[in-house]
Amino acid sequence: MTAVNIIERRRRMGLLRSSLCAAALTLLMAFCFTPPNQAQAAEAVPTCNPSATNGCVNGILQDASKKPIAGVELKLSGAESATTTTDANGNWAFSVGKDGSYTVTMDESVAKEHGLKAATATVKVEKNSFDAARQVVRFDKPAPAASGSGGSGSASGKSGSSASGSTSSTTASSDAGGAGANIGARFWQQLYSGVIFGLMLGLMSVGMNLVYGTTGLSSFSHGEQVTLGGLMAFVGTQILHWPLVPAAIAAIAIGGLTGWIQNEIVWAPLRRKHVGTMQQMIVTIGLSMALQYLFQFFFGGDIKGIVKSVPNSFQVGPVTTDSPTLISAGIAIVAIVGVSLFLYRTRLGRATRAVSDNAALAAASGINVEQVVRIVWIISCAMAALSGVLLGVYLNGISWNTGATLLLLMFAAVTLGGLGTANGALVGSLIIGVVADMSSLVIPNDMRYASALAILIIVLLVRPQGIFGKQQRVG
Amino acid sequence: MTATASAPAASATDTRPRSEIHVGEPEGEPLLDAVDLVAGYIPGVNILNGASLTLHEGEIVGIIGPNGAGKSTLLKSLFGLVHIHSGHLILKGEDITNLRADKLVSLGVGFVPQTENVFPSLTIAENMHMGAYQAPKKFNERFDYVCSIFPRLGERKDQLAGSLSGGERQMVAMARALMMNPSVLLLDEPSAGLSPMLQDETFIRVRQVNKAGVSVIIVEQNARRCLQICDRGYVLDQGRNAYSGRGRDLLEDPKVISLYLGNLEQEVEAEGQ
Amino acid sequence: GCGSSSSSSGASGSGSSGKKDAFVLGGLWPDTGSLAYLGPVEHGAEKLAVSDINAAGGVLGKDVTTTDADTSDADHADQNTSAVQSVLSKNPSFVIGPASSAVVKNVYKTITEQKIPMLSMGATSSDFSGLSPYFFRTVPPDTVQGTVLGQVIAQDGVKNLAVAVFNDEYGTGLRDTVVKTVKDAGVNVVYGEKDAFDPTETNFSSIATAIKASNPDAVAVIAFDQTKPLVKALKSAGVDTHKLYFVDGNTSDYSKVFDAGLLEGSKGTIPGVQASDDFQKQLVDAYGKDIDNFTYGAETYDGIILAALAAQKGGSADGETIQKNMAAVSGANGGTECTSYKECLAALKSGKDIHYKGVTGIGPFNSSNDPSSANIGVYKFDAKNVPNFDHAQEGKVPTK
Amino acid sequence: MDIMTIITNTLGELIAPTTAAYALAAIGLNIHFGMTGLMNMGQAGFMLLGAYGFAITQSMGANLFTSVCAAIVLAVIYALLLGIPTLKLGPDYLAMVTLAAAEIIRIIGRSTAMTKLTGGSAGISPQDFTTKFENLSPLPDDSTTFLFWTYSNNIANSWWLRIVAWVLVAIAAVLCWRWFRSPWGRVLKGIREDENAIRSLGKNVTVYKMQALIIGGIFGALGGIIFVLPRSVQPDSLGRAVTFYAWTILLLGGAATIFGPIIGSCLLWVLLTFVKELMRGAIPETVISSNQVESLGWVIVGVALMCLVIFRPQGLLGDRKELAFNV
Amino acid sequence: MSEKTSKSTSGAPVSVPAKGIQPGKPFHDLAKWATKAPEGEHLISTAFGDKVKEDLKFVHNEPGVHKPDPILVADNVTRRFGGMTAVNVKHFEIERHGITALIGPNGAGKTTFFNLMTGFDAPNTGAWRFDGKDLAHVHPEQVARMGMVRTFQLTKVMSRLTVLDNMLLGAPVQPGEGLFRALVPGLWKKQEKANVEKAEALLERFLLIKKKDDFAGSLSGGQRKLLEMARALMSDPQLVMLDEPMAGVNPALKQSLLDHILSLREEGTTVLFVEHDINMVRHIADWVTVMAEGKIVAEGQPKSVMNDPAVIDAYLGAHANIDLGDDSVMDLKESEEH
Ligand SMILES: Nc1ncnc2c1ncn2[C@@H]1O[C@H](COP(=O)(O)OP(=O)(O)OP(=O)(O)O)[C@@H](O)[C@H]1O
Ligand SMILES: Nc1ncnc2c1ncn2[C@@H]1O[C@H](COP(=O)(O)OP(=O)(O)OP(=O)(O)O)[C@@H](O)[C@H]1O
Ligand SMILES: CC(C)C[C@H](N)C(=O)O
Ligand SMILES: [Mg+2]
Ligand SMILES: [Mg+2]
Repeated sequence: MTAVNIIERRRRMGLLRSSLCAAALTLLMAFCFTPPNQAQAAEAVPTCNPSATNGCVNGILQDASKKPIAGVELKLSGAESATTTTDANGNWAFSVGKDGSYTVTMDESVAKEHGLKAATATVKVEKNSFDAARQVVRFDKPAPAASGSGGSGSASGKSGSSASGSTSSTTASSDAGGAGANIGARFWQQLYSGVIFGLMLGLMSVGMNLVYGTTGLSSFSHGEQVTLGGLMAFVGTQILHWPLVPAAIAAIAIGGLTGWIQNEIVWAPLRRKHVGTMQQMIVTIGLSMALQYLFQFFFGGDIKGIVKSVPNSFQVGPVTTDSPTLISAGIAIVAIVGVSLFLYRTRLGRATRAVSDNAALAAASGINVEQVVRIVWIISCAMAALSGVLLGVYLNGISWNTGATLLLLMFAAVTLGGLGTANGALVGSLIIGVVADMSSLVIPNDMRYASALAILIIVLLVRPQGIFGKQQRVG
Repeated sequence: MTATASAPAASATDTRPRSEIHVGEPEGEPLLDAVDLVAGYIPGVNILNGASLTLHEGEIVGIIGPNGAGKSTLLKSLFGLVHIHSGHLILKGEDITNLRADKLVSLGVGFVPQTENVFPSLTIAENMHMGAYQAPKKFNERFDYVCSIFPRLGERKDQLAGSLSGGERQMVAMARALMMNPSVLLLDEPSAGLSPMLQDETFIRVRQVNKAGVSVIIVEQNARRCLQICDRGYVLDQGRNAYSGRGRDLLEDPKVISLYLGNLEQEVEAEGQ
Repeated sequence: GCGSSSSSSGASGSGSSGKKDAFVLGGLWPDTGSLAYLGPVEHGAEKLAVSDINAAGGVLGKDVTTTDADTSDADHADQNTSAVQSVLSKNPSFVIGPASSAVVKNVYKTITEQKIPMLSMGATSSDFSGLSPYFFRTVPPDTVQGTVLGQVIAQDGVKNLAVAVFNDEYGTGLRDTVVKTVKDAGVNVVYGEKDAFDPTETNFSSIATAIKASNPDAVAVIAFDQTKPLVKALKSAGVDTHKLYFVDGNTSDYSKVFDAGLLEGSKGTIPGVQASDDFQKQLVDAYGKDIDNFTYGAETYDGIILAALAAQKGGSADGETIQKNMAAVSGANGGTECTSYKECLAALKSGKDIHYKGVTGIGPFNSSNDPSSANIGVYKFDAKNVPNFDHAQEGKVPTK
Repeated sequence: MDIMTIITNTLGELIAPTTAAYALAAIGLNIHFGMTGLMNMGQAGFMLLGAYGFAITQSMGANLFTSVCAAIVLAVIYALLLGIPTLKLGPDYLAMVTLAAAEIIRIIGRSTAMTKLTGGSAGISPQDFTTKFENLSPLPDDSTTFLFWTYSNNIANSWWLRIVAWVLVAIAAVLCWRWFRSPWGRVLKGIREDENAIRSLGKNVTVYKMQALIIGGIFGALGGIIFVLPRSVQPDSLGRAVTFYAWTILLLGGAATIFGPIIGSCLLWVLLTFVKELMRGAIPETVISSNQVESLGWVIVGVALMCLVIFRPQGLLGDRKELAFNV
Repeated sequence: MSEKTSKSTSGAPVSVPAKGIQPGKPFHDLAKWATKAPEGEHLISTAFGDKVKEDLKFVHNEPGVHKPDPILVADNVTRRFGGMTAVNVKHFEIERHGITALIGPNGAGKTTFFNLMTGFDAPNTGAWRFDGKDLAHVHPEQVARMGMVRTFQLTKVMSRLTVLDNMLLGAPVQPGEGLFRALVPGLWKKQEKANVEKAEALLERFLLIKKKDDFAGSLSGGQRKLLEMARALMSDPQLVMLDEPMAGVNPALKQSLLDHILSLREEGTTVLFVEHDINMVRHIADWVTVMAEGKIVAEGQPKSVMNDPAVIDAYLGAHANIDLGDDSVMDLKESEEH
């Protein structure tokens, strides 16, 4: 059994409390145990840490497949010299006293046997400098190409004593494939995660679109509603120690409640005063600011995890996933479909669209405009809270500004689909989610949102009213 | 003409006796009684300066007047869409001053605005659904009824109202108000933009509806046609009642003709001779 | 037109020459924004330092007073400058902060131009060596930490390394050093040599997928708080979370965040020696509330003490004097070693040169006003996901 | 905490270069939105381009005039690229496109791939681009106290920068005043109300919109230069939050008014500073910790902003009457 | 309208040889007509009217007929919305200086046709020329600058501009509308004054003068119509296309405005209008074109068209000349329905 396996098993059994790595094991297995005292001459030590008085030449000897090569004798020569033997993990270390050049050599045959490219390496140690106080020598590097200030190895043909047996497994199975191979491996997974993210985004956007569709208001504080949902779920699970489901339900209820309250004390009076949507939009900016920092006030600036554990993932076809993700996606779909049905099939849903078209006429048709808008705010904020919970679980954390950072994507999704259309928000979200997630296959990761936004612009150039928007006639 | 009232009073409260303000008014308690309404859009600027109007059960009352007289404002204030600063409004004995529009709808008042009178991004059918919002069960029956008046609406029921022609919109607007089978109907220029045939049709329908028991207030610039079907008419000028009388009487009143009705028809007829 | 005098000597003027005996400490803290989690420990350190100084008799016989402002993060650039104005308006003798490199870049010119020395406790960007004679820091530049981390990675036998790094001045700078070091040692960098993610990133699944697909033995995570979701995403993508490497931005206690054992075996580096339990306790007491993260507490503390000593030594609490004496009290010219303000003050009063050896264990300031030597602590996560001090590597900080 | 420093700091914001920079950006936005009805949600994009144009050419050694021109040219090019395809979009869609385009500029500017040109996320350090501007100053090298404000004369957040910034603002205001009252401005306002009507009257709407976009963009770019001069060029500090602030400023002051953007900018920053200074001074440490004070400050600012709009929706200088006819 | 014309056109369409008439070629020499009026005399004001009457007298009353001096010629213009063809005009001409009424049932495609002609909508097929210039793919603003100005049926007023400003926007010449010239008031103040004068005169005429400093958004429905029309007239267009200009306008005012329209012609303007008020059509139109279901179904002198049974059936309706107050109407209606 190799040392790695031992470590592995012990970890699983939880026998060792902490610091379980090579160091502890080496202590037991080291041939010569010398405390790292004021070494003047080079010395073989189990582990070496550079200090004011000593530098280190150390390394790990392993073959291309990361199998440690134990029991190989290594010779240090140069300003000082010493000899050591690699331990079960392949670790070896020399503590050296003098600055200068050192060469580490091993038996050529060992190198051959394990498919190492070189058997010697020369490094320069300088006790005082961070980049040269410790030199790590690795013989399993790919080719003798690189050479820099640090320890670089050069192949040489010196002979040495043969090392005692360790099986040879020379083929490098885990060599990093090219980018091309990666794309193949990543394609389905990223498509999948894009879809999932799109669904989450859809859930938020539909709520936002509902408010836009009914009152014409682009709510910049919708992101904070999402954050609120996530944070409330965090309070439930992590502070009150409730199970996730009741915590989520409570979060949604609180979300809906905030929607109701803010409609009563902010939006309804503004509408009564006939304040324009632009002005209301500024109010949402103010609200978003206030809420964000209120969150920071109560929850601090760090990311909060709603659940601590990471669920076990499993493989479905080419895709790795886990059950919470699938359940979240299911909930999102149900919620979005529900809202779409609500909008297109129910009386109240139609009323929301009527109110958005012409509130005065809606009132004249016997629709209680205020009540419709109230319901819309409640649904919208409750959906935001739901999405906050799902998102917090899916993205593994929520912080005071998570919603704000997603706001732009929500806007993009809503616009892409066509402002004020329910299924548009979903389709837009899916497109944004998939493009954002998949684009990192071809462009640098930090630009992936740029590609999603670029898609938005391109689509709008072709269809200025969004994908599902309908063009109005002139005249 | 005997039936016409004197010039409007200066103050917001019309001091003339009731019989002069509402010439030709039938006996009994009015269904809708608007007294000395003062209303406006912007604080400080009143558009209505003491306008009064009564509507009795089973009547058709017409309002005419120059552009900007405040006719639409009067209708809107009756319907709670414009804030009434003073004066009061009584429907079936109940004070409905500044009552919310949707409440009025449930009291059986229907309204067709002059402009922006359809939901452009809803289909025709959905517009009709909105009309029947408070009585969704009766939708099919009412929809068949309005389609009999405006067959085009039935044919095109899935077209967005926003893409309709001007006249078609007007049909939608009228039909929407008829959907809820109101007991009082407020119409603001229902015939504008309709073809002559449909204009006539509309007026006839208004009479039919009225015969079926709906009391109607109708604002019209197509004044002749309108006054032909009205039991009584009011002439509104600068937010005040200028004249009132039975429809026929107003039609023939030379002052009303010269100030408000014009005589294009006669002229054309004269030319045609 | 400016009606008033040019007042290089006026009392209300900037902290230029002229004797001044009241030491006003200006503090620029990340109280809001994405670095807000550093706020508590820094405030604690400030309070602790000030109370230690005042307990020992203050500077030049007077108590130190403080004036603070919140710089927020670089996303709120307007806030950066207005905070600086707020602090400058109170004529500080010395400014401590801001913590992050990006914010330092936004504000240093305004401060140093007024001839007020400033000291950052966290700005590790390697570009800042010798930024201005008035700019000091108690942390070594990232080149140092990067090298050490790189060596740790190489020594662990990692063959294929993926680097998850956020695109920020600090992140990419540190990444470059790490990558260079490990490559020199023969490690393949299979992901992240060019790729970085956005600091505001919330969705890490595609990054985790990409990392998983690149088949690394280990992953170096260079980020701030994004680490929490990122690690979970890595875990769900099937990456081995026992082979992660962290840096100063994220080596902290994750016991409340992750299930036990998730990070066990992973390592991290933080510049500076590990704050002793005792010191941590003092910080918490000074702050008055619990503190989760102790990163840069010691650096803040030492920075303030150094400045106070410099004023004391120069006999005046004005900016120029402090600036001139900073290097001296940090031990650049040798002198009696002392480890607390009280001790150093006594030495100064007796006319000796001093060398303040503080909690951070950094060496005297070098010619670029960087610490001439520093410690990089290497930590190892235990089964509770708490980083435990493993060893420190000490060394000279290279000068430019 | 003494009241005096609170007041000093608060009033300091009144003349701060940042205030001027925002005022310029908001003036640009006023031309876009207040006059023409263009919902430009990407003013920060113009500012960032201006800042890049200025700083990059400066760091390459160009002279000041060239650099300012470069900034303006970049803004014009951007306006053209943005405008030609998108000006026919409806207002809400245009808002989205501009917001997205500005984000794209920022994301690309900060991406590691662009490090050579833009400095990536680290941006461009002040020493690389502010020296020439500072050397141009006729003021003596020192610092000056005027009333209760003391700033260095030439360097960084200086009097010199303040003077230049506010002169620029004044010029912009004068130009706007002329434009607002001219037939040109009337056409723009007409476009704001109903562009098809204007089309039917024979005005080339696209050209007018493009002119407005460019002019407003140029003001934005100049604002961007002023914004970065006292600090450094960092793409993230010119993100969408800046656009939102500019909008807030515009509507606080009153859209379609000449002094609205300026007053709005002063008001917003004064308010912000006042609240935070007051909080720092007034709340004892024992009640809440100091870093919570700062968040609370922002909460109050947010709420104050809401209240301002709620109680004075037309903005400080706006016309209440106009609100009655919201389109 | 003279006795003679009405007589000659009443009854069945008279077939007068139209052989010499070629599309686009003036039938009469305009200069000759203009000189008909003694110099300085008011009589000039009927010159165009008389000329048009003369010209149209000999034109067949049939759809798509060629006219002596057309200003606008459209060929094969079609516009489809989904499955429905809204406009399908084979050939259509508008006589220069004439007042042409375009009538037809609701949804006939009149407004759509306006939109197509003025570039606000693009046809599926077709070509049209204005004053000899091809107009396909020409932008609306260019169309307007060529002298073809339209109004909208659903009014488009600039709500947050004053009524006067709305009018001034209609003025065709204003150097101050240039970006840089705007900065130098000297360059445009004079023109501005002239424009204001003109605008005020028009507002006076349209009874809007009292409202001139109010926001246009505060106008009543009828006032908006008036403003829309007045604004179109600011530019002295060659061809003005009015889409139901009088719907919602008080009858008394309407009557007085008809004279204004008549006088327009004498300033050289050609008028095309859509209207549902038959009296108005009868009163001022020189020529009536009837559209139904997108096609032009009838054309001719007003009298003859109005008496066309097809037109009566589809457009005017059976009650056209009946007093609607009569109970007979109701009975009629009921019997129709049963
Ligand atoms: N939204 C509004 N804000 C301010 N004033 C208005 C508003 N709507 C109408 N007015 C003014 O009120 C007066 C009356 O308008 P109203 O619409 O009632 O007229 P009307 O009699 O219906 O005219 P029309 O026959 O043209 O429809 C007009 O002078 C108009 O300018
Ligand atoms: N954008 C559109 N989409 C679908 N159908 C349309 C659109 N625009 C117009 N239509 C249809 O085309 C037909 C012609 O409309 P148009 O507006 O031209 O009629 P009109 O002759 O002006 O009628 P009215 O007298 O009622 O104004 C109508 O039936 C209308 O519903
Ligand atoms: C607070 C620290 C984590 C900041 C980081 N070292 C930087 O330079 O940005
Ligand atoms: Mg009206
Ligand atoms: Mg029409």
